[in-house]
Amino acid sequence: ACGSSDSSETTASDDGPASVKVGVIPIVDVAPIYLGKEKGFFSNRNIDLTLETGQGGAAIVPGVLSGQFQFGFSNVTSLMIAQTENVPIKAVVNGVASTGQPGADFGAVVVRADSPIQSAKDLAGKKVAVNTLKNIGDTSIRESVRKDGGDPSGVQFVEIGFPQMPAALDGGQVDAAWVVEPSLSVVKAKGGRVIASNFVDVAPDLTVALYFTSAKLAQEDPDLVKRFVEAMQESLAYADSNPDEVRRIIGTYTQIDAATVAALTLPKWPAEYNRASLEALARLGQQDGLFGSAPELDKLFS
Amino acid sequence: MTMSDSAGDGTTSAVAVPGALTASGVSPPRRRSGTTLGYGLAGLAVFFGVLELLPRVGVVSADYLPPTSRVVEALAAEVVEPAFWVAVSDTLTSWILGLAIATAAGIAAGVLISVVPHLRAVTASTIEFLRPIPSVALIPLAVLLYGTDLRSTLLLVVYASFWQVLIQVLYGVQDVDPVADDTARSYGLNRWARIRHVLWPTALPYVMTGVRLAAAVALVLAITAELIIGTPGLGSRIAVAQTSNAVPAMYALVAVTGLLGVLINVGVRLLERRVLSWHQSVRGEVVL
Amino acid sequence: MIRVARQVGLIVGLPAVIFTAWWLATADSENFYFPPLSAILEAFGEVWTGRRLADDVLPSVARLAVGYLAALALGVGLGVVIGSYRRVRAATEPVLEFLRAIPPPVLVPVIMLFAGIGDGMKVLVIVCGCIWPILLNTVEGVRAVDGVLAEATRSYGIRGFGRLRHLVLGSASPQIFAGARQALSIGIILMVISEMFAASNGLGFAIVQFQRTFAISEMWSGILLLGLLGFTLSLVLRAVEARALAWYHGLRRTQRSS
Amino acid sequence: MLDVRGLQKVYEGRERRVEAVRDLTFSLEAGELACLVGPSGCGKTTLLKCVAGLLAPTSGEVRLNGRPVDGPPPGMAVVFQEYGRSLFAWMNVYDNVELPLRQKRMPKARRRELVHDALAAVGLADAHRAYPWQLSGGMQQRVAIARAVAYEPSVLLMDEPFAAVDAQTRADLEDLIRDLWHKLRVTVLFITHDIDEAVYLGQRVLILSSSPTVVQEQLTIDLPDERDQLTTRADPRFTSLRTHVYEQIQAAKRNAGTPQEEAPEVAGSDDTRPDLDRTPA
Amino acid sequence: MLDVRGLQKVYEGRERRVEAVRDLTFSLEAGELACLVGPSGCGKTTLLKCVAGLLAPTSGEVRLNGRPVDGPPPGMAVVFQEYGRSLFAWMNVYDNVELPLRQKRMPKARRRELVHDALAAVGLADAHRAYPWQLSGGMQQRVAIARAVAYEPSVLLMDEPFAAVDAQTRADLEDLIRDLWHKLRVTVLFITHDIDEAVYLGQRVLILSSSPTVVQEQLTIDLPDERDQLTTRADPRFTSLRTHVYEQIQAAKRNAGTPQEEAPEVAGSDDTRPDLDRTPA
Ligand SMILES: Nc1ncnc2c1ncn2[C@@H]1O[C@H](COP(=O)(O)OP(=O)(O)OP(=O)(O)O)[C@@H](O)[C@H]1O
Ligand SMILES: Nc1ncnc2c1ncn2[C@@H]1O[C@H](COP(=O)(O)OP(=O)(O)OP(=O)(O)O)[C@@H](O)[C@H]1O
Ligand SMILES: [Mg+2]
Ligand SMILES: [Mg+2]
Repeated sequence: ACGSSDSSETTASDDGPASVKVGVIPIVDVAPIYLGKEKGFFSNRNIDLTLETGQGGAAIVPGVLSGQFQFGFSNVTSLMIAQTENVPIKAVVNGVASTGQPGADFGAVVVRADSPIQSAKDLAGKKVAVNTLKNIGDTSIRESVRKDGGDPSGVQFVEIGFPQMPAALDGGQVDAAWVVEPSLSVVKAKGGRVIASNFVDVAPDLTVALYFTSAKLAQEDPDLVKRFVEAMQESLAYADSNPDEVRRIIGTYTQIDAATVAALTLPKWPAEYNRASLEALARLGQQDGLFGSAPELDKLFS
Repeated sequence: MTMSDSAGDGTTSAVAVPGALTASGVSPPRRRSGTTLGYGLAGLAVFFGVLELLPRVGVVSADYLPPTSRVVEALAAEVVEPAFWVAVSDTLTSWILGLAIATAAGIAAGVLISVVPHLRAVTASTIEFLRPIPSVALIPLAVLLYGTDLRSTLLLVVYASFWQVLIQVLYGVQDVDPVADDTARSYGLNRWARIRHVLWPTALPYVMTGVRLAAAVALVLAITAELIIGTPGLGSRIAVAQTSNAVPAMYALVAVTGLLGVLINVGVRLLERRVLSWHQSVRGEVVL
Repeated sequence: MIRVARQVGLIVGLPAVIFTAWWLATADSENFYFPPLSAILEAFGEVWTGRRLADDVLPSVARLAVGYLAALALGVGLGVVIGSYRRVRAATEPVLEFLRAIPPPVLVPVIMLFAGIGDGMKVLVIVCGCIWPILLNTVEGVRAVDGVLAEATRSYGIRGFGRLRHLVLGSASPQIFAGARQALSIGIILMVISEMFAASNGLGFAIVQFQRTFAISEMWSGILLLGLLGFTLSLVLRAVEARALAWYHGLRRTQRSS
Repeated sequence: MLDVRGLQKVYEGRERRVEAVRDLTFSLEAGELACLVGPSGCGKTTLLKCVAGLLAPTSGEVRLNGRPVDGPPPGMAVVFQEYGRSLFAWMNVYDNVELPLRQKRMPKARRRELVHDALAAVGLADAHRAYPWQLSGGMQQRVAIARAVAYEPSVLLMDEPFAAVDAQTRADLEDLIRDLWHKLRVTVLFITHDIDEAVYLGQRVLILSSSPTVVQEQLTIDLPDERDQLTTRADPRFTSLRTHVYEQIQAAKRNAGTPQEEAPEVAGSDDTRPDLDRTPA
Repeated sequence: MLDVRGLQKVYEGRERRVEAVRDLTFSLEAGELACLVGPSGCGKTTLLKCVAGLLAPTSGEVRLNGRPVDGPPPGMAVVFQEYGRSLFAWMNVYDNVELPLRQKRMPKARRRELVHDALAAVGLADAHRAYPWQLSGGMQQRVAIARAVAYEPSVLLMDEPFAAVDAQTRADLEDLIRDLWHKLRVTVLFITHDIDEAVYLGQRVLILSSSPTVVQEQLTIDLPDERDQLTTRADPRFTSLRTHVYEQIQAAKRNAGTPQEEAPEVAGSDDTRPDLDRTPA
């Protein structure tokens, strides 16, 4: 319906609620926004929220840039890459964070039950599946290896989608895989072993993803952004303190079966992002050559 | 003498008289389409039977490729949901629209390129350059222009299936029999009449193949676009099932896609029977 | 001499116009996803020379070549069988149509179950995509073999392989080439798609990588390269076709010379 | 009316260069019926296509009513030697015959009448709804003739139009053509291999030589205009004319060897005299 | 050797049902040369295809050497009426003629010899490397004949094989066929529209009626075995035989009308006598 509509259109209507489209990926991580919408945290603030699901950055970033979406959901490394490439986007509010508990995070490096690999340092020379190369997965796993006393340069990463990882691990096509929920539960259920919690190894309480908007909207309609941030923060807080509600809402927008939902390790949803963890991640990313230049977090958030 | 014999029984058997026009009473075609259906169903049964067996005998794990029976169960669960039917109709809408646009544009462009002198030589390099550009690489572009609108999907669908029709038309037009074309020209048929009565019927078998190719490509792209961009439809349902590790449900949706493909093909084949009844490929089989 | 110049003119004429228009339209583009053509060309020069050529382009082209040729062999082989026997066609067509309608992004994971994640998988994905135009066209070409010619062949006792080679393939060849041409560009597209899964090098991989890292000029340069690749390969195919179908072009052309 | 001057046609192929006709010059009056005979492969079809504006001559020119022919002139009907391929497989017999009339923007009733009459005249009144490929060879050829007849052309070009029909039908069709010619005063160029037919039909017989092809002789047929299958063919003058044509053609074939020795690379030359001693044994 | 018994063939189409032949019974001795004549569309080609095992009869049967024909028997060569379409457009003349021999697993040198001789015999010694579509109609037809001749068949079926060649060539080819027949003692079934040709060539002439088609007459040609274009055709017996055949065919066509009056809707019937009054004016 919005066609080539401009972001400014949404603000023009002071009388009615601003219609806001948010591009998200239909995974556990975005449960708070679904929950917040249901609880009326957005409509309270005069925001008519629509959630559009895409398969990642290829669809969401251009959508936000062109004003088709007002906000989008993305992992932090991708946002840092965008910043170093001067993509005109701004991070606005926390998305999802690691639990910070080794062995009990929502994402982990796993191996098959019978694998000789016992800990992160054994990954050297092995094939490890990540969902996207040169992104948060390989950077954080390298850190895990490093911290465990191994040689991170020897790890071979291959790109496989999360849903395909259990099969690839089972079939012996990879030696280890970085999986997140719900695939993590699937692997564990088949006897897979967690050998590292890579997010935890990067920083305590690592902020993993953020909601962002276009620089243009941030500049032209700070009020809308502010309302969105407030609504989002309320949603995050609500989600963080109501895991049962979260598990219920996950059942509505995903097709994860009930038993798995009940057993999922939920991530953390603090209302504020963790700046220190982002800096740590930025450093690692730079070390691994993910960025052309050093990411400037201030510019990303200003 | 034989003569009188034949004259004699000509009276009794009007049916046996040469060339008697009879309504297609005994219609062998109908019988044939019945057996065709039978063979087709048998083929599908074997295929799904193999898919049932593969995981059961342990060639692949049933967790990743569930046996047909489980997929059918999941399908049964899907079809009772209204959202499923909304998704099917969304997908079909973008498919039909996209295919119609691509077919019309492909045919028009193909005929134009072959009929206007030199146009073919001038456009050849550009066509060959544009064709291999994958629709998936155009996704950011589509989203940029149209967001998650239907038009985004349409852009990708049309871009991908247009070439299928175009190339077939170009080859089909080339197939015009020079004697037939000379005949048309010598009887003063103007260009439009020649396109309509000579060029088009000759190219039609190729075009039919092009439409069949494009129909599947359009379906594939409609689903892929929904899958990646998230426009509502079967594809986005597949995406959700995929990220949710709901394996049987995902295969159920994929099977729906495949069955749509089968249905589409049946439709095109029926159309072909009608419009190509004169062609060797169709009439050749009538005699068999 | 003049002929060669004319040929070159025909080939580059329209692209030149389009590129000029593109250049002018994007000269001072601010749009992040539509960088100026100058930037794209600059990126092209930087990216697609030297190591990337060997590291990304060559493996891709090698996989494409293997996949395409396999699809050609398989498509023509199956097409002849399916086209020749009505019952085989009736039995197999629904299954093939079923498979044909399954989008590669969902098909690839299934292929991965059987073929792993190596080059074999990628080649298989290419085969699975480009076999269809070849198969369909072969089937239709075989069905359309001229009745009189088929009778002549039968009456001279030409059967089996001789019939296949001299009658069936000969008369279906124009249509087979139409399929081969379609398949070429589809092969390139699937080369890209297959490299979106479990790849660590390749042209498609590089393009996706550029897209993800917001190196948009580089991404466009990759798309340009795909176009160039398609164009070059189509020239090769056209040369093959000009030889193999010389009779056909002669037959179709001679009497149009007025 | 129809002027052919210095016509030469060379087919250039990759491996083969054939001078189909070397130098043809003749002209037809308006309303004349001329027959063309000549050895197989001497370039009759080529000539006909040049006259029809379907083929560009290598040199020389064809003029119709004083205007050079550079495309099919209006009001011309052609019956091709490859009759089977000249019918549209996707149309039934009726539509095949009617199509050129539709182009003429003729009222429907008139078209119907013309098509019916033409098909009846060639003996296919009952085959309207059949497709060409459901017909026998001779029937197909008669459809092609009916199409030309229904068109009411002012110029009629026919390339061995009766090759596939039986003797009796052939005689009937010959009379049909003469009748049509009388009624409409069309200009007819009629290619045939049957010498009797050429003499019976034509006001003039043009005899082409073997390749390199030139007009070997133009013979005026001084038989009375009223012709009849029985009496005309029994006429001694008829017999002497046909003998003359026969001898000319034989001469053409015998002589054909001579010029070829000077240009031995030209293929497609035509010494059709079978060497029986070399027949496979 | 060849027995045709009660042969009936009905073509079933969607809108059209044609009884091409109703009831044919005849037989040929081994090494016999029989000619088949009959009105256009009476079912000659249909009969030939049934004999060749290319078409299954609706009822009745064809036997060759006592064995029922249910597919093309080995050692049989066919020249099709649609000669142009029976040649491989993607092979040059040489390859077209050679292909059936390759199937016979013959040494290369022998094949070469046979192909050369056959092409020379039909007057195409210079056209080896041309493609069929580069040839004139008559030349294409001669390629088809050469292919049959080179094959050295034991049964030769020819469907109007000389329709597209000039009179002189036709005479030469007639002698070629008789020569071949003498040398190899092949069994020949020869369809023609030319009554003189039928009488000149054959030991026997089979005359088919109009449809509904039956064998109207079998005429033994009691001319001496040594035939010659000039003397044989001048023979008074020749003239009386040809007159007889001509009358039979005319009778066949005249009578054909009778059954049709009771079934006026009949298509494909064959009254080819043009009604000149109905000719388009
Ligand atoms: N398309 C072509 N390409 C090359 N050569 C050709 C072509 N068409 C005809 N020829 C050659 O031109 C010559 C004359 O052919 P044409 O068809 O005019 O003969 P014709 O007099 O009609 O013979 P016929 O009586 O056998 O039909 C032949 O030698 C033939 O091989
Ligand atoms: N494939 C077909 N489908 C339907 N009817 C056919 C088919 N082939 C032939 N016929 C019909 O069968 C009858 C006999 O045809 P056939 O070709 O055997 O005649 P013919 O004696 O060879 O005639 P001609 O001398 O004109 O070649 C005709 O009425 C024709 O319309
Ligand atoms: Mg000719
Ligand atoms: Mg016939």
